[in-house]
Amino acid sequence: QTTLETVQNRGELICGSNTGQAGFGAPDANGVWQGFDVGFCRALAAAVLNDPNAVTFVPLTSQTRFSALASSEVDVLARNTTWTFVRDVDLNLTFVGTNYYDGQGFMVTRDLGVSSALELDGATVCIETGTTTELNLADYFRVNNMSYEPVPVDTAAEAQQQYLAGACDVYTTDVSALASSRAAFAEPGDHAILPEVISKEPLGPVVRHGDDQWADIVQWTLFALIAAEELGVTSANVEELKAGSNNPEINRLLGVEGGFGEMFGLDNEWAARAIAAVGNYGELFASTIGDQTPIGLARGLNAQWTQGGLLYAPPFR
Amino acid sequence: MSDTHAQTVAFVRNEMIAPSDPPAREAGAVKWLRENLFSGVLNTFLTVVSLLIVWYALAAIGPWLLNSVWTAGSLAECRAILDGTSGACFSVITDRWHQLLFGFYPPQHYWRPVLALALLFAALAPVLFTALPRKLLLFTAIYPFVAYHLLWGGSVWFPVSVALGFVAGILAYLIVARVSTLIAVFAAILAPVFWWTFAAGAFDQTMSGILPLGLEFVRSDRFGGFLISLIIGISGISLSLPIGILLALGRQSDMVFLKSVCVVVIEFIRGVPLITLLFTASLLLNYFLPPGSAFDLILRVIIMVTLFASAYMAEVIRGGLAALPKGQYEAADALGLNYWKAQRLIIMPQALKISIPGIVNTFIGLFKDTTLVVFIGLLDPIGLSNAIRADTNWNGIYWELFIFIAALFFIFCFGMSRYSMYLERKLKTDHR
Amino acid sequence: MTEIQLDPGIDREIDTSAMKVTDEVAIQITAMNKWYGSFHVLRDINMTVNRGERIVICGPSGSGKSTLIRCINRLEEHQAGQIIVDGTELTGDLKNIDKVRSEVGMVFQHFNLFPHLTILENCTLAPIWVRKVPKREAEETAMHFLEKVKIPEQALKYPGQLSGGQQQRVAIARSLCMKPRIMLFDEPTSALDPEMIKEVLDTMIALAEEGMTMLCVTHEMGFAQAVANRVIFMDQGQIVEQNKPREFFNNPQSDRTKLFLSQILGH
Amino acid sequence: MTEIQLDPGIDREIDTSAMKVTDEVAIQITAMNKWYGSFHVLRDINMTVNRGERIVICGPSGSGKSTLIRCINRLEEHQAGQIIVDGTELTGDLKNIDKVRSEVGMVFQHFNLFPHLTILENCTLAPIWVRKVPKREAEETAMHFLEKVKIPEQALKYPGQLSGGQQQRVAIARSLCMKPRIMLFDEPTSALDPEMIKEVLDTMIALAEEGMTMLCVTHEMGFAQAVANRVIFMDQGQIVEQNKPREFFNNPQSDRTKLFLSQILGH
Amino acid sequence: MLLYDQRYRSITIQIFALFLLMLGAAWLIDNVINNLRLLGRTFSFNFLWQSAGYDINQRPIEYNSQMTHGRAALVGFLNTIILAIMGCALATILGVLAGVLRLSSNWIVSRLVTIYVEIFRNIPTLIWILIFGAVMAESMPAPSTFRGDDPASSMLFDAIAITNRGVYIPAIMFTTELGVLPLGPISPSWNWVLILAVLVAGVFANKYLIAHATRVQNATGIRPKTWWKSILVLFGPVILIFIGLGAYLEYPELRGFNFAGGTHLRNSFLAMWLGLGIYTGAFIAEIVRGGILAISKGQTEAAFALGLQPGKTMRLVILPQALRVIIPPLISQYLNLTKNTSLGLAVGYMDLRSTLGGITINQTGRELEGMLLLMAVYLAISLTISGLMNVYNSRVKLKER
Ligand SMILES: Nc1ncnc2c1ncn2[C@@H]1O[C@H](COP(=O)(O)OP(=O)(O)OP(=O)(O)O)[C@@H](O)[C@H]1O
Ligand SMILES: Nc1ncnc2c1ncn2[C@@H]1O[C@H](COP(=O)(O)OP(=O)(O)OP(=O)(O)O)[C@@H](O)[C@H]1O
Ligand SMILES: [Mg+2]
Ligand SMILES: [Mg+2]
Repeated sequence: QTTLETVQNRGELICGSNTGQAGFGAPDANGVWQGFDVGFCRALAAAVLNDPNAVTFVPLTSQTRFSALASSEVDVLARNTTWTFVRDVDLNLTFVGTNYYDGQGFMVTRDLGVSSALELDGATVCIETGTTTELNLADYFRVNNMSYEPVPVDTAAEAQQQYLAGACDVYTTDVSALASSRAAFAEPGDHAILPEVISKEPLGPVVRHGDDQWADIVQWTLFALIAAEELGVTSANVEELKAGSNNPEINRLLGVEGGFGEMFGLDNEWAARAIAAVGNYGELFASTIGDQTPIGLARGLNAQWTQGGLLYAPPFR
Repeated sequence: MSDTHAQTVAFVRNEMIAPSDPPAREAGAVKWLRENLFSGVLNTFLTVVSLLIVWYALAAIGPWLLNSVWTAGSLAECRAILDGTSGACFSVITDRWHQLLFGFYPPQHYWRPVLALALLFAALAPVLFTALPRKLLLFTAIYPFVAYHLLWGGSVWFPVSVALGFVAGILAYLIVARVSTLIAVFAAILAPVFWWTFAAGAFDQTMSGILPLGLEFVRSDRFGGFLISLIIGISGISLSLPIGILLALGRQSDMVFLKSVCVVVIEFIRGVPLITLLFTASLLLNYFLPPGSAFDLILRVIIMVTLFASAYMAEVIRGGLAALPKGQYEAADALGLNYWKAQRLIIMPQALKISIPGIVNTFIGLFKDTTLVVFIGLLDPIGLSNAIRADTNWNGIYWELFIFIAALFFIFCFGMSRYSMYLERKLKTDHR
Repeated sequence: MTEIQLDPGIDREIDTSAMKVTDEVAIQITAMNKWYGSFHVLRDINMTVNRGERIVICGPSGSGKSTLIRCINRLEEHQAGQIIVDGTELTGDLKNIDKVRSEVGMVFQHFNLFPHLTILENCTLAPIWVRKVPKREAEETAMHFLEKVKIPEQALKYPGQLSGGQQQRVAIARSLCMKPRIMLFDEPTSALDPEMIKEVLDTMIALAEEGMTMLCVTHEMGFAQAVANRVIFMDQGQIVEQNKPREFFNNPQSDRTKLFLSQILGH
Repeated sequence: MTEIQLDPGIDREIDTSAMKVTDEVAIQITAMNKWYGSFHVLRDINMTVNRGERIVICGPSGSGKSTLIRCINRLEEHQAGQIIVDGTELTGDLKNIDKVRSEVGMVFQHFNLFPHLTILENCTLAPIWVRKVPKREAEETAMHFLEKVKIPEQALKYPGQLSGGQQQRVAIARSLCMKPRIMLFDEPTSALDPEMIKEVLDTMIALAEEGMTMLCVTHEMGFAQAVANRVIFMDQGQIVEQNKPREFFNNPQSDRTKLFLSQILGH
Repeated sequence: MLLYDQRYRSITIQIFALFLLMLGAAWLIDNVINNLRLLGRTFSFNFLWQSAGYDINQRPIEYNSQMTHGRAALVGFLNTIILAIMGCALATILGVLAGVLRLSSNWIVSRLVTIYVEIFRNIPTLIWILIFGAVMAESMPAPSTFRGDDPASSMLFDAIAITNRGVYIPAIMFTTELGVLPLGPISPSWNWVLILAVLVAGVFANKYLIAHATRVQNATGIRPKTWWKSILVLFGPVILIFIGLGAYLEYPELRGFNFAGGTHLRNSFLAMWLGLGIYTGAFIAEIVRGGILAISKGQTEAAFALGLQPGKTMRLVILPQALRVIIPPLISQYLNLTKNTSLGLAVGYMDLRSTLGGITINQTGRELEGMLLLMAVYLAISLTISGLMNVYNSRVKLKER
């Protein structure tokens, strides 16, 4: 049985998510999951099942995420997971793309008077354990011949707490998460994110190795959101454009022409539904982590290639 | 004054002396103080030190507690209200207590877990108080299914069809037992297995088709907070009881092989930390099951916790068994009762009664240990406190959550331990 | 040697009318041997008990008396020889064992009542679960036997609330409820205070009067003289001497028996 | 009133040659009062015990007998009056208490042997650590007294392996090893089975024959009659009557005494 | 039929059970093999020899991120052991103290201790660990407050700095280093091996001293005073060695972001140590109290009546008996504490669970192998402890009839 069949029979998508990272994936006060990664899952559910709410979110710690995926507990993992060689090859996972280009950075309090990560020799650093951050950190300090005192912490909330209490000088994690943490602080202005970005952290949805059809669906749902932004398709105008437009690529994307959806076992309106559910990439970004939200992230690397960013969806053709 | 002396041996008291009060320094508050607080240098020193400790503790925590805020909507608001003075911000509790207790369980259905808990006491009553009519045990037997349905909801026919499996087992046993008890045991095991694998699903579906009854379904991922601790703790302890009994019997048996298997199982489980078993549940269990048979994490945790508790339970029950005189076994034998009947009618009722305090203690320990599920991503009270702190409104709050959670656990565990002491005393003065 | 006067502790005439010994064999033990590990407890026991016989077994402590009667209902396993009870040979066969056990009642030194059950439940438990008698009927039988042992009014109490003598009588009633054809007693009075011994002996005598086949390990020589057909003396795991009570007490043959009797009657 | 016949439980002549009462005062208690909380347990006790006297104290349960003799070696503190033992007054002074305790032996109802030590070690512990006697010597003394109480062969066993009577005799030997000049007994036989009572009484009588000063709380009236110089009857914390045993038993003066004696001897 | 004969029944049942067991085991193993194949994984412990890549803050032996996962696991294991030993020591001290004080006649002391015992026993240890972690991190001054001419916080005795990053205490250093003892992965320095050896020798010498005192006492009845000799024998040689090796104290001082020098007791360690120690201490207090209460009042009275002073009564009569009652449950508390060290991750303590069972599993994805190894190690520790307990139990069992 393919994953697609399983999901369709179940009538529900099971999506592995973070145990709680504001902006990316966390339950709100009513227990409804919200966030950027969560939005992607909803788009996927809309595409596959025609119901953006037919998703169960399984909160996974950084320790449990890969085995949960490997053992079919979840259909897809959308939990700010870095795409690395070992994970892709040795753990037999398939990273379908990047929905957020990130990099590891450092946050310090301004009164520390530090303006570069290279001044951090001897500092105490809070890190979340079990992530690539830990390895990057070790490498960075080693390469620059600096010493440091790691304070490993289990969850992001805990790490922030330690950092705010002054139990560590530096908090390091992906810049996006740093920004989202800082946004939640009482005095965001007192904290500075250092300019150095010490690693590449392409974050993206992951599926199991071996089911190419499912991988394609997940992959192209992501591309559909990205392409929609590039082509100017939004949740507001998607219904209208579905009637047909004179841009053949939009037509192919929205299933007016080409019959693409049927090629991988869905109907042709899959992408239209996904876009209708959460908006295009830009809308999703803006509503969850963009600069109008408390998280306040700029598009940066995550702008369309046409805007000088890295987002580049292959052509729908 | 009458001296009774060897030389004037005979003495008779004609008037009895009435009791009098002790000398002043031997009575009242003075004596109490002298004896209990200031008898000797060391004691006086200890008293002073204790008073100092109490004073410092009160001075440190008292104002903070007294000056607490209960109505703010966020930590920032709290700070604004407190305006720089030290004070607790218990508003987080007023804001989120329902999550700490029920997780994300739909609020309009809170009555369901509450009712399930209330019914639990009703179900326990006939077990604990032998004076109650034995018929009530029937309710105890169906309680798990009732509780399941109350908590999770969905079609009533699902728990019913599962329960029918057990009924099938019992029926099969009763019918075949006329021929041979041994075959009957097999029948009792096979019948429910057959029922569950072949008939239960169909039964569930047809009945739901004919008569769609049931409460609204609540998914496992909505469960959290104290509710999840209770579910895991209670199902762990009650499921572990039968397994524990079997392990204890195995360990007591004179069949060398069975005995060593039981010993290995018990010692293995007791030898590794619970957290490794929980990790096994969340990471490894899927390796040991046929491909594609992933199931609910709560269920997996309950299975592991049950195994864990079984080993401890087995040791508790073994203690109860060892306390029974050998004569009870012999009398049962001499009356012609076979092994299982003797166990059921004679040995277990007595051994379990002796073990009740131990069982309660195991339960308290297990209940406290349910907090470890936070490590595998379940939202127990501690997990939820992390989630609450991740919220922008409450980012930075600490003590108030800990105090609330700790108080919940304390009330529950302390109550249980007092109850077990009471039981212990009661059982001691019981006949014989 | 002067005639020994035993105080039978019995203050009424014993009605021997029903105490007939038949020719039917109830228990047949042939060349039976038993070891505990390498310790030879019972050595070459040969013994036949006819239906209706009342046999008293005595002997010094550790001589194997208890072991012998416990072999008869297979509370202990024997390793050589044959034990046939009521036509059923005791081998490993569980069916046979169950059959023998439901025919043979046993009363222990320490009563071994079930403390968590009432007197009545103690008495009905085995009939209901082993004999599959309906509850009502079992209770009637139980009350019948409780009346026989003269404590019907205690039926709803728990064993812990009874005196030792009463408990032992309940134990006897409990055995009788299974309607056994043979009763085994293992020092039924030795854990009792003197006043209570009489109660229990009375009960046992009443049983004898009804013609029950009885094997009784006891040192109550008055009882032996009053009701036994035969007294068996054991020492070091062997049957050393057996005889009619009168002969046995007044004219013991073996030196060991003499020594034993002088000790037991002397004090 | 007819002469009361008490079975002394003693089957030999008692040798009274050494049982001399001297004029020396061993214990002097004057106007002693004791309260437990506000409960007045001992009321105005006056009593003198001469060296060599053997005194039996009896009285109903709760009358303060145990409390009285426990005051004598300061296991309980008295709140008013004076207790002088062997010339040493018992006050809060720890030196005095130690002195008195090493002169006064005490035997308890429940033996209170030290279960983790062998019999011999039980007997040598105090001599070695309190009297600072070399071990060898302490062991010789211990064996001497163990022989006296007739259980030298048990010296290397542990208390748990002995019967009650044997344990109580060890307890007596243990006290004697400290070579006390006064012995206190608090119902030494009341936790024992009848056969064992005799063993212990024998030992106590032997002690009396050697002229030990003894205060004994007991209800063994045979013992009282055989060896006591004086019987003291207590009730409600007071000494109600005292007299020579013969007089005391046959001609009690107070009503309470009469009542008590009728109860204790009646059954 | 075999099942109906007493003699063969048990063998039949057991063979049947064996059969079922093997069937079950085969099923599980088959599943594992299938699953591994489906996931394209192998079962191998090779990852232990790959470079770990992560740093560990508390390193009892030399370690850096370039060393292997196996080495990291070893560091974690040593951290587990350190925590377990320190925790047991703290729990024992607290427990004995609290157990004795709870029996004290002093009303307020016994009440206070009761409150301590009940509060700690009835709240999960994980919460305590988190609370202690929070106390350390939230309520202690930051290192920066020690800075400046008029610092907001200052060091205790100029030697101990209590900060929100842990406690810095002076460390013992030597001017003379004797090199390291080459013992495979754990290579202790000769200095400390020597000191340990002298300490052990001191203990034995003290034993001899006490035995000698007993001999003298046996012969003359007078026990020579030994306490000052004991102190001399126990500590004298060690102090000499320290002097000989040129031991000096290295005080922590503020340097850069943090204190440097001295020994750093990290928050994670302190939270675990205090959390586990105080929590387990409450249980031990109950055990000690129960043990002392179990020794009946009669024993004390009998000893008093024999003229033994309270001190000697305690030493010769009460303690030897109480210990027999106390030690078995005490050891099972030690076992519990040792198993509870696996909660270290909650506050970031790098024990075996956090290294091998946490980061390593996470980085390599070898959860099956890692978990099995982890369980095996804990099992080995537990069995060792309970084995020792059984030996002890059989040795001190009271002889009964
Ligand atoms: N389970 C056993 N294992 C080993 N030896 C046993 C066992 N039971 C009894 N024995 C030994 O077998 C011998 C006979 O025991 P048995 O109880 O039959 O004696 P008895 O004649 O009934 O003595 P008593 O009058 O003391 O009851 C004794 O030496 C006893 O020690
Ligand atoms: N530690 C105590 N605290 C309070 N009251 C006590 C204490 N010990 C004894 N009593 C009370 O003091 C009274 C006298 O007790 P004591 O033990 O001296 O009586 P007794 O004459 O020895 O009685 P028995 O024959 O039962 O041993 C009793 O009423 C008893 O309840
Ligand atoms: Mg016997
Ligand atoms: Mg008394």
